[in-house]
This record gives sequence, structure tokens and C-alpha cells, in this order.
Amino acid sequence: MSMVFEIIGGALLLIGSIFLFLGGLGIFRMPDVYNRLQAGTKATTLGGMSLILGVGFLMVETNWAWLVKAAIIVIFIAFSNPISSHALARAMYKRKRYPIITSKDENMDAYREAYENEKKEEDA
Amino acid sequence: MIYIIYISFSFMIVGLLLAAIRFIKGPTAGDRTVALDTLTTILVAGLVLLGYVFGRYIYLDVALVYGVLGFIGVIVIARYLEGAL
Amino acid sequence: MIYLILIFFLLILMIGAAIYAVVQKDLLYAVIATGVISLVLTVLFYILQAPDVALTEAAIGVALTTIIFLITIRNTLRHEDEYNKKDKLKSPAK
Amino acid sequence: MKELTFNEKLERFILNWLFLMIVWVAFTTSFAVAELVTGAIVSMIISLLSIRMFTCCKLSILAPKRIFYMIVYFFVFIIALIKANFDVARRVLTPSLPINPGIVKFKTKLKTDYSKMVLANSITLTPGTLSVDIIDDTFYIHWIDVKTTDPEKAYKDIAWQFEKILLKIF
Repeated sequence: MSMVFEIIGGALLLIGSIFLFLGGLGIFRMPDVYNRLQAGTKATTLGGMSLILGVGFLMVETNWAWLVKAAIIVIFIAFSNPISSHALARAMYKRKRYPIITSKDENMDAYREAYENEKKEEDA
Repeated sequence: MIYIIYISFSFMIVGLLLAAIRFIKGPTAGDRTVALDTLTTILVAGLVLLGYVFGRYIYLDVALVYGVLGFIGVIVIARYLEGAL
Repeated sequence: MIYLILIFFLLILMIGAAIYAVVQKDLLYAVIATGVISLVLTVLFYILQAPDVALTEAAIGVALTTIIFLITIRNTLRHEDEYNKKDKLKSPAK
Repeated sequence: MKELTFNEKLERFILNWLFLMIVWVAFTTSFAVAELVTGAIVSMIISLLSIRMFTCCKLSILAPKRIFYMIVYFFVFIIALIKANFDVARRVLTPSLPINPGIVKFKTKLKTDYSKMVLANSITLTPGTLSVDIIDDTFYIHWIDVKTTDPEKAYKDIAWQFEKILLKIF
């Protein structure tokens, strides 16, 4: 039985650390803030979740409380990471750092219109 | 088993290095804050892994506190950038 | 071996962030660098087998320091150079 | 904010108390009597003080059907999260960075604030999308690879798989 937990834990550790590395690489390579947020948030969330659960599985034989506490940390990470990235994306749009748009289509930035309407209402 | 932990730490260090480079290079305040957010998540995972290496249950509490509080800094910076602090 | 590399890397990261925070003219970037310093300091205390100190550093360094510094920046100026250009007898508050 | 009736207050109080008790047991991970009594008293005081703030739902959220859909939602979310990560890995590791970013919008059918928050968080963690803002019931989504700018099609593409389950829960 302990062999099974060890295999599961080791596999989760490897997967998690690879995704954490990919999150760093995504932040390094992407061209603007929004794309960096996309890569950073998704990859580090799954990476952190998987690595922490892996540690929980490795120690569950000695003390089952490790798995419970690991699950709590995972839940907190899964709730707090998207909230902070959402707040940051909105703040960057309000600082007028508009996203890079490569295609020729004119409707690609649907938020600009709503944002300017809101601004007018605030001024009036 | 010990080699898996070594490999995990090496991947993590490379990820930290890339995020730190983005922190120094990043043209706007937003990029630096993204880098801070990524550093926080990677280091929380690193704290849990170090807790496994030391083998003490009480060490997980530090990672828990950092996971709960870590995003407050990012949200406060975002509110400041938005002009609504 | 890998732990030694980790500790060296974290030390270099912390000292680099500290130098960055001192040199940088834009005070918001300096505050973000302060966040990185307290983050790395927590991990270093943790590696040096002092989890209670690390717990305190996490609570103080992340929440309290960042919020107080940001409120200070909001009430004064964000760039250091702006203050030099203005009349120094005037209050820097907006 | 409108005034709450006594029944609503009681429902919120019981829900809050249950939730805080679960959190307490998960934090202490022990079933000793002293721990449980302390936890019950502390969480009762906290939930008395925070009736107006934290709880959103009626006690009927604990009906078995809704809990079943919550578990279904959890699995759908995990599968979407894993897909999203392989998508990110593919984009990051390709040397030419295959991205075509833009912001699209769509309208949602959800009513309460909490369900909108859950939907926005789920959208942030699914393939290639990041929620930028919510104004009333319009979502503005940054999409890393825009396939359509039509709100209806974007709604089908991004949100439908979560919202059809969320409509049954809330």
C-alpha cells in the first residue's frame, strides 16, 4: 500500500514542478500583461496544486493530517489565484495599457466601448 | 525518491530565475506584479516541499499562512493602480 | 547540494531585490521589490529551522508593510524626481 | 440593503456555523471533545457577528440534488483545468508563440453575485480565457486565441459548459 502512495506522490511532484517551470517560462516569453497573466495564473495554479497534493500523498502513511492540510492549502490557492489575476487585469486596463491585437478585425476589443461609456458617466 | 525531489527543486529554481528576470525587465508596474504573484505561488509550493524534506508537520502552517495572505499584497497593488485604494 | 544552490539563489535574489529597491526612482517598484524581499526572507527563516519567525515575517511582511507603504505613496508622490521639480516649501500632498 | 426577516437570519446563521465548524475541524484535524466544544463556541460567536456579510444562500443549498451537481461541477472544472494547462504548455513551448489575442463579451443568465464570482473564477482557469471585468450581467473576457467575436457564439464556446451546471446549483 505504501508503494502505491509513493508512486502517486512522486508522479504528482514531477508534474507539479514541470508546470511551475512552465509558468515561469510563460511569464518570460509572452508579449504583454494579459498574456503573461494567462500563462502565469493557469500553469502555477495547477503546478502548485499538484505538487502540494503530492507531498500530502507521500506523507499520508505517517500522519493523515498532512493530506487534510495540503487539501486546505490547495483550496486556498485555487480560490485566491484567479481573484488576484482578475483584479490585476482590470487595473491594467484602467491604466490604459490596452492589449496587443494582431488581427485586422475591428471588433476585437469589446471592452473599450463599455469602458469609455462608463468613464463619461463618471465625468458627468 | 530522493532524485525526484532533486529534479523538482531544479525545475523550481529555473522557474524562479525566469520570474526574477521578468521582474527586473518588466516595462510596466503590472508586469512586476505578475512576477511577484508567480514568485509567491512557486515559493509556497517550495515551502511545502521543504516541509516534506524536514519531515515536521508543524512546518506546513507557514505555507498555509503564506497561501492565505499572499494574494492580499497583489490585490492592494492592483487597487492602487486602479486608483481606488 | 541542491539545497546549497537553492540557498545561494535565494540570497542573491534577496540582495538583488534590496539593491533594486534602494536604487529605483519609481517608488511603486520599490514597494513591489520590498514584497519580494519579505517573501524570500520567509523562505530563508524557514530553511534555517525557525518556523515561528517565518510565520511572523509572512504576516507582517506581506500584508502590513505593503499596505502601509502604498497608502503613504498615495498620499504623497510616486516618483522621486517630481518632488525635486516642485517648490520644496509646498506640501507634497496632492 | 433590505432588512432581513428572522427566518432568513436563522438560515444564514446555521449555514455559517456549519461552514465554520467544518473549517475548524479541518484546521485542527482532531476530534477531541475539548477542541470540538471550543470550535463550536468560537464559530457561533463569529457567525453571530457576521450574519449580514458572508452568507449568500438559503439552507436549501444543502439539498442532495444540488450537492450532487456541485460534485459534477468539481469534476468538470478539474478536467477543464488540466486541458487549460496543456494548452498553455503547447503555446509556451512553440517557438513562434501562436497567439491571436482580443477581448470578447457575452451576457450571462446568472443572477446572484456569488454565482457570478464562481463563474468568473472558473473562466479564468479554463483554456485561453481570462475574465477582465463584469458590469451588471455582461462578462468581458480576454481570449488568447479569438475564434469568434459574436457574443452568442462566444457564450456557447466559453461559458456554457459551466453555466448549465451552475444554473441548477444556485
